[in-house]
Amino acid sequence: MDITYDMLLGLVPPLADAPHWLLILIAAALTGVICFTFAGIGPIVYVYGERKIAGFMQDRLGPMRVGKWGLLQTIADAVKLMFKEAIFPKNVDRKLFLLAPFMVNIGAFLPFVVLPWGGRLQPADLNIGVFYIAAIASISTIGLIMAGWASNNKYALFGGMRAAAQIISYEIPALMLLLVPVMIVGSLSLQDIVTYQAGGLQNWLLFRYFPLMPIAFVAFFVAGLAECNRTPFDIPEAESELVAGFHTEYSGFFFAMFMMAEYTEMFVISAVSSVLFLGGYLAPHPALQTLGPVPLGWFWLIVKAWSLLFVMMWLRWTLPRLRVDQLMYVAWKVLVPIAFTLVIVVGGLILWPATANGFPWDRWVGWPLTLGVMSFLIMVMIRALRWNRQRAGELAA
Amino acid sequence: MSEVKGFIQNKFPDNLVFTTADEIINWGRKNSLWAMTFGLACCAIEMMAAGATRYDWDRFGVIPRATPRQSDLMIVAGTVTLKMATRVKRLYEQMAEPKYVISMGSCANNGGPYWRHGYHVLKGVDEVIPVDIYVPGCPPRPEALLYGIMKLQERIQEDRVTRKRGLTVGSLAGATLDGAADGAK
Amino acid sequence: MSSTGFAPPPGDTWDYDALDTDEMILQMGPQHPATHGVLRVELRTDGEVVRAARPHIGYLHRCFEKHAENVDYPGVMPYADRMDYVASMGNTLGFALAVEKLAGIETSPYVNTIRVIVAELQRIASHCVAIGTYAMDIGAFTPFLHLLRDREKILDLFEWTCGARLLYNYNWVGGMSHDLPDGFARATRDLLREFDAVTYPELVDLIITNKIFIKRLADVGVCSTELAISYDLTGPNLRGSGLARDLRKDAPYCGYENYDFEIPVGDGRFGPLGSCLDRTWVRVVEMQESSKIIHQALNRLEKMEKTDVHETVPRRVKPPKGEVYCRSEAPRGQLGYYVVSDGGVNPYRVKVKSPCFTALSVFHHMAKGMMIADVVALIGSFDIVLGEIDR
Amino acid sequence: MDAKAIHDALVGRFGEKILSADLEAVSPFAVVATEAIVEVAEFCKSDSALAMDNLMCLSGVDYPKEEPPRMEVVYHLYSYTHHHTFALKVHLPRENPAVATVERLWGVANFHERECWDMFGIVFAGHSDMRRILLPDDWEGHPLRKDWEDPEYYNGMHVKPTEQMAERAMGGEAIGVGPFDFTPPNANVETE
Repeated sequence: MDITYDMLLGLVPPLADAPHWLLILIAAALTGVICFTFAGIGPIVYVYGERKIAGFMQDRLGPMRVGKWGLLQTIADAVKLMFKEAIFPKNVDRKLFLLAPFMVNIGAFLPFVVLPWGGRLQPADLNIGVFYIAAIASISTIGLIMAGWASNNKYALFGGMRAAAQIISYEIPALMLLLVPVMIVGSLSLQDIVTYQAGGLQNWLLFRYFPLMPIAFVAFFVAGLAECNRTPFDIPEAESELVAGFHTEYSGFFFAMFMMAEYTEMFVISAVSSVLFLGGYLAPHPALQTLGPVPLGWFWLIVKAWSLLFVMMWLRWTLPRLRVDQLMYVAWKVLVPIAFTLVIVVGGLILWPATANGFPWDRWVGWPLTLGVMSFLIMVMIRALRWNRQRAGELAA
Repeated sequence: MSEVKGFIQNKFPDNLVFTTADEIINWGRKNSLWAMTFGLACCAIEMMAAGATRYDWDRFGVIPRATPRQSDLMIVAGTVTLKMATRVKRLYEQMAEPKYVISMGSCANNGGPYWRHGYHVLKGVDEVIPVDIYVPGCPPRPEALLYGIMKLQERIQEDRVTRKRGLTVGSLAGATLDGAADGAK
Repeated sequence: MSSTGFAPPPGDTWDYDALDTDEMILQMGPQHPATHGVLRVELRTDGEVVRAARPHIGYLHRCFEKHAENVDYPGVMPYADRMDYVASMGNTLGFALAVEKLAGIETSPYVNTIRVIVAELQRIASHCVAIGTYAMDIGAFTPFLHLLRDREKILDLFEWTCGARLLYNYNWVGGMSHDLPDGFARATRDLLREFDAVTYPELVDLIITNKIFIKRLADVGVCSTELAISYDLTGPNLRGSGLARDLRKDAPYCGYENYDFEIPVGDGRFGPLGSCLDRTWVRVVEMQESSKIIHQALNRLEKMEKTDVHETVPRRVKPPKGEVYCRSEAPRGQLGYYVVSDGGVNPYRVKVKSPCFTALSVFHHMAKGMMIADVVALIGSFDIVLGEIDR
Repeated sequence: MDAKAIHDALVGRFGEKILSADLEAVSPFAVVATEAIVEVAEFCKSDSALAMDNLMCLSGVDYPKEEPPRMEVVYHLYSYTHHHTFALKVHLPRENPAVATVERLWGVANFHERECWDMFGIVFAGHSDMRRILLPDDWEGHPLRKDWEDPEYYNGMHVKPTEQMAERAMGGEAIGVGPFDFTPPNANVETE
């Protein structure tokens, strides 16, 4: 925000003697507009990406006919949804029914205020950044329950209740796991967390305390999945059971807002986890941080966030869905114990001077091993794909 | 874009594109037809095959949606029996306004092989809801269904959106049950 | 209640105002993504737990038995095709066997072998759809499309043989409509090699040994053997409960006795015996048995002398006065035809005992106390097709 | 045990309640007196020699043209242990036929009997949930009886093919594909 403040002063000098609060207001409005247009465009890309990835995984093409490679598909969807009739069923609770999509969108869009895209490229560097994100995430839950209750439809009611149960019971491990990086860095502000991880790949928090932090990262990612209702935790809008869960009665543009909120929330969760564990806008090697005069911070954050997004979409099209009580079991019996033990163990390790900032073997063992595991996974996938193709080809011959 | 004749014809450099609101809205509606998963009988299996890997209808922007609220294309795939006809009518009325109907298979077109002795079979779904596209065949091949969807897209493209309410292609909401019955006589 | 004054059953009261506060009646209506067609299930739920369930069928009742009385014998074949539209070879084979038994027609071993090949190919294709839609009900969408892709190859073979993709009218009374095209054996062998090498292992480790899939199905919808027999569950549903009964072994028809294959039986590997997973497991292993049978049948076909498939097809099918009940092993279970003939050209009465119809009758018994997600899993595990239930 | 042995066991046990039998038919059967059907069925199921623990199929058949016009209910039984099958028949009058239910012996009879009631109007006394199973609840008449006439309308929809559709189809004229002219009834009313 201070960038836009200086830019404003630079461009319009007579504003300098205007009252201070007016300047702040205009600068904040400017940053808000830039930030939310970028956040709003995101779902257009993600919906197209998801349908193309789903097509690739299911051996089919995905949208092809609309733009060059179906690129305009989501724009066509948006145009259609804009002009679609938004039905208000008769005995629906009008006020709640109307308010629910906005609450869900608020919960999805506000975390962008705190996301750091670069050294000073951050809408507002709140010193309680992580706490702010945790608070905002629970607003969308209220929106889901409101949608479920207001649309006066049994399936929507089930969807709403399931959403309430799932998101609340997954927020607890998520918050605990947020604590772990905050404890190591010692500050809640996202900017400090990122700068703490400066200095190349091996300083990223993911590779500190070797066996513990990868577990914390995976657990946080799973809790984040449950937070934004993605498979295998998508029981609030389980197509095969609850028809369409909490947004059964929504049509036209309100449904578009629910979809936009879901995809934005996916981006927010992956961006936050990449800021906390993968060193937000930091390049793997300091040399790659800027390309000549142009700072590449935002590029690295997008690369990390979109790779996590790809993993989310990958999970959606492969894993079946968990039942409600199994879901609760995973939340309370698996994630919460992991989160608590991690907080206690990492807390202890920090206090003990010898391991103040990481196990001694982190530097040599930590990050190579994790990278090794990740590249092994990707290599296995590619080999399986090639083996499958080659096998089919040889048999067809 | 179809040839636009008018006073602004070629008075501006080429990088300026003119189009009418109808074109954009119809282009949007045409390319994102969300079909309602409404499989009744054998044609439902062919509809699934049309959605599956070989005859992928996602290329045309068709996603199967489960609720009538969010879908704008109802593919009546299979035999509509009298017990099911009231449900078909209610589902059609629950759909949001620009709604289109493809009657897939000869059972939905006019009762099909069950036309002569089927005491419980509705003789054609157009007795209950107005139908835009009839796809013949028992069951029609997935290519036939895709051809039907492309034909529907052409009809949507040449439709004029800004006409009076109730007369555009997708909004024949006026056809009530008895209206339809004597309509067909 | 009905005109003959039968009082409603005391147990399940179904009027709305008798519900106490927190129970509610949920209609999993005729248009529901998980009901495999048009089945309406009325659930009385208390929160997520189902107190009582009542299936309503008849939304696809297409009056097959009335058509069978007004159409001549060969004319009934297309209607029999459309009953179980996912495995139509099994229906027409059943009806053809029944009428041949009534009319005393003996088909040549060449025709019998073709019938076995085509029936087993149809069994693989039908199980592909069954397991695919079942995986989609549980939430995994991709295996459904992979299995449909592999099924398309089998449909190509059928299209090459008898011209149709889904409803074939290929089994006639006393013979077949077309002979196998000459490249058929080689194409089927290619298909089966790829099926055994790539599709089957991929199917097993993508679905059956998938941890979440096992967790969702292992101890759900357990059906004991006595319940299965009393409610006449047949086919994979019965074999899932541990009873190794298969008509291809007990009462072999069409020359099944000279192929060696085992009958897969549910063995409660991941949980109690007779659960949803066992039934699905039996279907998966059965696909491999079918490919074994087809291999042997193809070898037999080559060594056998080629007879004309229309040889024993009578010009006018007029079986003598009398009745027959004949059963055959369709992919969904034991399909029975009770054909009564009065010596005329049209059958006097044809009653079809459909395996899914009886499988659904046990539904209200097992759905008590389940959660809604399990009710969906239970419907999927019985692999019901509404065309066959409502006839 | 073949059909002859089963028939002898039944006659031995019930004597004159087993009216007649046709053992040379393709599917051998025995006709049982209407009031004795439940005991005979009970015996078939519980007796160790017969052990018919599976009711394969229960079907109704309508014989209006036989000399005493009758309606039949045919029970096809099967034994999983002895692998033999047998059929029992019951003759019923054609006006309000009624027979006792065998639902307590085989659970599957519940659905079969409801279908028999739906299609033929045969009432099964003591059945736990006697409702129509295939046809809608407000359907009059029982379609599979030989004297069944298609109704003209069923709540506003044609049941018999409409004359207009019939002669267009029979007349060979190409039925125009495409939507009928569905001007909504209120089209000519000038709104706003």
